[in-house]
Amino acid sequence: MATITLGKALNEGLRKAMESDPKVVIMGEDVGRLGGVFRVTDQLQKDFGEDRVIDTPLAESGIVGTAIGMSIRGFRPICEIQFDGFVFPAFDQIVSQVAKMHYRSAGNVKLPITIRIPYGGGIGAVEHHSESPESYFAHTPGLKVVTCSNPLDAYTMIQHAVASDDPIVFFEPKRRYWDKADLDLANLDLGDPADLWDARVVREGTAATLITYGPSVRTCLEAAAAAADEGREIEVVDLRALSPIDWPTVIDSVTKTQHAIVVSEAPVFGSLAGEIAARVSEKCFYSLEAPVLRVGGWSTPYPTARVEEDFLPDLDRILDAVDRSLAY
Amino acid sequence: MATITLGKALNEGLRKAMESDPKVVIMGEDVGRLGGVFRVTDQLQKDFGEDRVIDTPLAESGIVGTAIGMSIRGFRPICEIQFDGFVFPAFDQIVSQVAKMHYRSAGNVKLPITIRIPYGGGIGAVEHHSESPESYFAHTPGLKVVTCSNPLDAYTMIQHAVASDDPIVFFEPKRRYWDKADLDLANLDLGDPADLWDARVVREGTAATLITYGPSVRTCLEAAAAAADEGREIEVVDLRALSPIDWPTVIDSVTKTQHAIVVSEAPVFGSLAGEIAARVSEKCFYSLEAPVLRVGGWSTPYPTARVEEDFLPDLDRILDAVDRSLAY
Amino acid sequence: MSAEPVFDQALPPVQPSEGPEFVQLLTPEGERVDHPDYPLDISDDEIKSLYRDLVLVRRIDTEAMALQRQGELGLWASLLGQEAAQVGAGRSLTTKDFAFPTYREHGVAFCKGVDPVTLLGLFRGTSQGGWDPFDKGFQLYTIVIGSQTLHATGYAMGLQRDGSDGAAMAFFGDGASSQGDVNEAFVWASVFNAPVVFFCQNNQWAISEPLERQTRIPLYQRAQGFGFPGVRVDGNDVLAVLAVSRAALERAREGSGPTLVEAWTYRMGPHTTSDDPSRYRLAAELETWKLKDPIERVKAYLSRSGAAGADFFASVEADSDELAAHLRAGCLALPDPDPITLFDHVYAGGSSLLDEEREQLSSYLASFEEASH
Amino acid sequence: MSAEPVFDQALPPVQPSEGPEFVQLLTPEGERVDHPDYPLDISDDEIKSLYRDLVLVRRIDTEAMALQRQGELGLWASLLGQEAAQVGAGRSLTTKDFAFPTYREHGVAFCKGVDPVTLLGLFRGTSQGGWDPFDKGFQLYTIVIGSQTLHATGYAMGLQRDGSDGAAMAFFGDGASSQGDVNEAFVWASVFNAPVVFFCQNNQWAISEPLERQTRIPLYQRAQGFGFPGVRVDGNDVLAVLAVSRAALERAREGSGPTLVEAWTYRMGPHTTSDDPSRYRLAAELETWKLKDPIERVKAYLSRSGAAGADFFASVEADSDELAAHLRAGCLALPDPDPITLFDHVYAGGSSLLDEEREQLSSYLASFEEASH
Ligand SMILES: Cc1ncc(C[n+]2csc(CCOP(=O)(O)OP(=O)(O)O)c2C)c(N)n1
Ligand SMILES: Cc1ncc(C[n+]2csc(CCOP(=O)(O)OP(=O)(O)O)c2C)c(N)n1
Ligand SMILES: [Mg+2]
Ligand SMILES: [Mg+2]
Repeated sequence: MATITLGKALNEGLRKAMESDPKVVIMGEDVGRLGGVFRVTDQLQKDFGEDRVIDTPLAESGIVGTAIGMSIRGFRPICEIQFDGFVFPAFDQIVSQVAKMHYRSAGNVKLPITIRIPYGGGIGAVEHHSESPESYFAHTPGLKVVTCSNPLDAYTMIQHAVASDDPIVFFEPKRRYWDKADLDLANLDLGDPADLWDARVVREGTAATLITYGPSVRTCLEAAAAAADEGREIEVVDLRALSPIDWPTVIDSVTKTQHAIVVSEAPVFGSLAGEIAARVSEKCFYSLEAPVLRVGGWSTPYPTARVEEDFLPDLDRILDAVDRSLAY
Repeated sequence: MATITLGKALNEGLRKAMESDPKVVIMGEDVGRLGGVFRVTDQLQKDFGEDRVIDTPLAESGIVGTAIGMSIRGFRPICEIQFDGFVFPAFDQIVSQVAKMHYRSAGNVKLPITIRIPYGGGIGAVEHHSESPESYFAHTPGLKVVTCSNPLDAYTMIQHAVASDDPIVFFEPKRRYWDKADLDLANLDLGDPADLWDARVVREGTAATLITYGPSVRTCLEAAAAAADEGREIEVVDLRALSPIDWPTVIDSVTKTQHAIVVSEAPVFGSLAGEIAARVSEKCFYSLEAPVLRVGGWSTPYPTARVEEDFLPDLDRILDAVDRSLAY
Repeated sequence: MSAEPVFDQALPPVQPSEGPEFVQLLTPEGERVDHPDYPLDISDDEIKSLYRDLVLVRRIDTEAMALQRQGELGLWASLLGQEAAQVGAGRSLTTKDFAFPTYREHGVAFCKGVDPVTLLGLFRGTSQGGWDPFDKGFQLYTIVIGSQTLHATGYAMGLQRDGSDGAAMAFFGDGASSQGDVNEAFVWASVFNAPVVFFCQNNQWAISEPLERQTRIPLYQRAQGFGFPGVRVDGNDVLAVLAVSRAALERAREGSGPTLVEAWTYRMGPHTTSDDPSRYRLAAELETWKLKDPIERVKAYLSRSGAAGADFFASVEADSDELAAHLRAGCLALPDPDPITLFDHVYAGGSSLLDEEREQLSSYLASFEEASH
Repeated sequence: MSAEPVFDQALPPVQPSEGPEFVQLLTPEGERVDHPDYPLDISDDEIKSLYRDLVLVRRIDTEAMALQRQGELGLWASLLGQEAAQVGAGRSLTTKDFAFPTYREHGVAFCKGVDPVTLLGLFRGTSQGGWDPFDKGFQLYTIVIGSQTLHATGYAMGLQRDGSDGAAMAFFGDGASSQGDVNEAFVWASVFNAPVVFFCQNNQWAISEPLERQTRIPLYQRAQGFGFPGVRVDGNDVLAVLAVSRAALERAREGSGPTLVEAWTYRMGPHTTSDDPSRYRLAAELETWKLKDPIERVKAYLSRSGAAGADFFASVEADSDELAAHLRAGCLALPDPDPITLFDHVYAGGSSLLDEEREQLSSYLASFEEASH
């Protein structure tokens, strides 16, 4: 047992992935000596060499585009995008090549690429460093999208993602990099690779279901705890996989609680929260006591740091939505 | 009165826009002598010169990026993206610059840019020429997104879009370029610029509401006509504006019909159809007799031409959804 | 504003193809000439087999154009005029090498052993590229301009790590040279000293846009801005293209890094069957290029040198007719995919969402079956 | 696999700064030297005013670093070591010109008349850039690497169409030179012969990555691959930078098109206050660059030449203290935005969606007000 942060858990998971498969390479900006701006690749270049941990020129399209070529050659690249707001120069390679090549080639070309993206706000950063672009990728057939919310998932999910033969966009909850857990990595069972696609009920409850993922999971757990003090048992579902989504887990929960609130940091309009609300509204049509509500970012660009707390869904806005749902 | 195609209506609208404001310029690939691969800019370079109708080097990020610079200098650029699948190299400039500069600059920098994108399938094309990427843009705060479904709207909406001081992504229903209407352009009243944001009930009905836009509007009208033969009056709402959406028009219709089906070509999962279904489910919670259903593309890359008809929502799949809705 | 566009002020014309840096080994008249840097020791038999490929590759194009006009193909991207560039490059590649084509490299595909019928599937709309890239060392066609140059560079980085002495060859056009991706590929290839050859077919046009819309200096000179050599070769001279491509691949193999090869050629046909060149270029231009035809000069050389006689040319014609028949029969026999297969191969590992949607479509389709009973 | 990375085989070191093409007018020792192509006729008074700017600009940096350490700023991107590059470029710009900065051009901002307190707002998180770009001819900071080079090029195309004799100057770094956008900007500027100067501050590092990760030849040579001139100037020599920048702007104004200026300098501080350079570079490197300090050499020249005495230097110090006090007071006085303003300026024309969301937030916030009564 040792106390480990989410960031360090990712680092250990990446190390394991590189040890278990010599074809795994890491590519990105500052991933070498610096170990990444969040130190997620700390020490890996020292231990695996410059051929496997590659400090690339400064161009995201180049990072993903050359990673595609390396996978065609049989490698298993892990691309690090330094911040959420900097994935867009690579969007074309991701959407038109990474997502489509296996389909285009009728399965002949596999692209086992993992694209790591630290995402979300709450760290008081300047523009482009606090965005939640997951909906773009979840809406892109050919990609799979996952995100972790705690050190244990970070450690296991990154390894399953790297081992997957499909391209996976792996979203890391930036402001939770420093969240801690006690883990015994040495004797830890990674579980079935298929677990990567399972949502988890991270807190049981009966009054309502909070459907969430990534950085908002902790916020929702805090909200549920606060609600419990007032005698309300709220269930929290951590989706973990954003594409595809584990619908049975979500629908079972809502069928039970009959109230659902979707929580994420992305601007609500046109986001994945809409997909979730639409699907739940359809599948739980007869059991819902209230419409599915959504709490998230506003439909503005991510605002300047001094007002970000008013942009992000916090404990109060979540509980306010719970109240509105239960008031129906 | 003259019969005019949707493509030609856009061409006439662009001509009017260029005549009425000398700062309007057109930038893109093959927009000059060729008049664009769909001839939407036909003859405009001949009449307005190479300084105002600019054949650019072959790079979409460059087209949008330099258009930004030209707007900072006081011009009003219209960028043509040759096909939906080729907008992605420009995604970064659109999402991180076009969408955010007015906000970043606290309103000091206006970017009156219109980005024209022919979109959608059904023309038997090769890969990347039949996509429906509108959801990516609708989910991007700072952008406004509109789409036309008929020659009249094409002619008026493109002019309102170019005249708008906000950046607008203007989606053109590729396979409807050849749809015709009889219009008297000379004596046509453009109407209020604010009309650009209004949805339209393009067919009245009582049994159910088809909420749709762009190329699917005609398909929905055909479906409604077929249903009418069986004595079912179906209402069709053409959204026209995808961001922001004219909710009152949508909600009034569904409140009346109590049944709603969203129809678009984009892969349904994570698409704007989810936003619409979620919102309608919430606002019409007490009036809906059935869950909001969605008919659209499958969650695959756009398939090869010989099977695209099975990918696209057609009359039968729409009526099938209507039946399922009414069966609740 | 002046009718004369201001940006043309002081804009010099792109350098003509002539000049010392222009590599040519066989003149348009069919005379063998030498070039100090690119000696080519080649037998007449080899030249005859190159001639054969040139003729067959052109025949593929002729036949495909016809099939498109007859409605058997939705589209075709003609290579007419670029046969020498493609056969020269294609024949320079060994089985250790991997080619990354655009959508027009039918000639390279042929040299790499891809059955042209498979190519037709893509343009007929029965597949998005039916061949196995690993089988032939020939990646699928890439339609998004420039993307494949980064793939080729990454593949070359993989070759380095495998200690292989193979090389990657990225094909792209003059228009593509403006794309960010292509220039990023130049940066990567140079910085990592990757064994990749950037083979640019400068066919003078990017759909309706002339070379001047992409560059104001010769394209091969782009390479010097990135720290590796560029060379312009007569793209209608199969011998020169072969020699220059081989040399570039050799450089790559021996660890000397990337080379940019600019094959100076001409797109004699429309951009694709959807295009109408008469809207943007003069017929006269085509006439001058006909004088530089890539096939005629080889035929002239073979005839004049006596290396080949009527029987040889006749046998090539026969092969060509046979290929045409194979193409036509093969094209018409291409099966329409079963609708339900549109769900195949989206993922290697499957997806619960697709399983559900596949089920929806098949039961929906089944409902018609029943209806029709 | 070899411990030695294969891609470093045959990778020549990037050319040293010395050499004929390196423009320098004031040596690190403070001696005036001439350069045939860049004569600079400048009075001692002008040099004194340049010195003053250099000192004030460094003081802005020192003060901002302190404010960040004290928790008054969330972040700061230090320009320490790049004062001459920025003041030289900034002072070369006229009111007709428009500058497109990255996030580090505090010195250019200062020369352009932007109140440094406004810059602090961005790093404090009270705004995303509070100044009016049109007021000063200084665009807002652009954080996404390379984007602004295309904006500058488009702006320059606008200048052409207006018949203006102004020019645009795009600032970017050595790392940025690898971005597709920057190379596309080179293509556009060249093809349209746009009046834009590409001013690259090569400070040797892109966060933790040394120049070798971006290029294997001197960056200024990139330009020749696109058909326009590139020049490397001593970026720590304010006179040379001023002369070279003026010449480049002149070229642009007279319709001769773009120029790439590579200012050879060094980032003496961390990339930003979040960075820890000790993880990736040796202190010794910093020591050698201290000998080339951009301010010391001007001070040495002014003292030795007798152009300036103790009183002058004292007055500059006094101005510097005053500026520091202004910065500190101004920073602490920067108001936190009212939460509801986060909805302002998303659109010029408003949006029904935002009106609705604004209403939601304000009534939600109001609910607490009431609660607290
Ligand atoms: C990113 C992108 N933008 C636009 C297109 C549409 N398009 C297809 S081919 C072409 C011109 C390509 O010219 P060039 O690179 O010279 O190749 P060529 O067709 O002449 O062989 C264009 C603009 C595309 N396929 N991809
Ligand atoms: C597209 C993009 N990718 C990554 C980043 C993160 N980032 C910020 S600065 C920087 C290094 C820039 O180096 P350089 O261009 O040399 O400028 P310098 O910081 O040295 O002035 C990086 C990678 C970014 N801002 N934008
Ligand atoms: Mg071409
Ligand atoms: Mg730098």
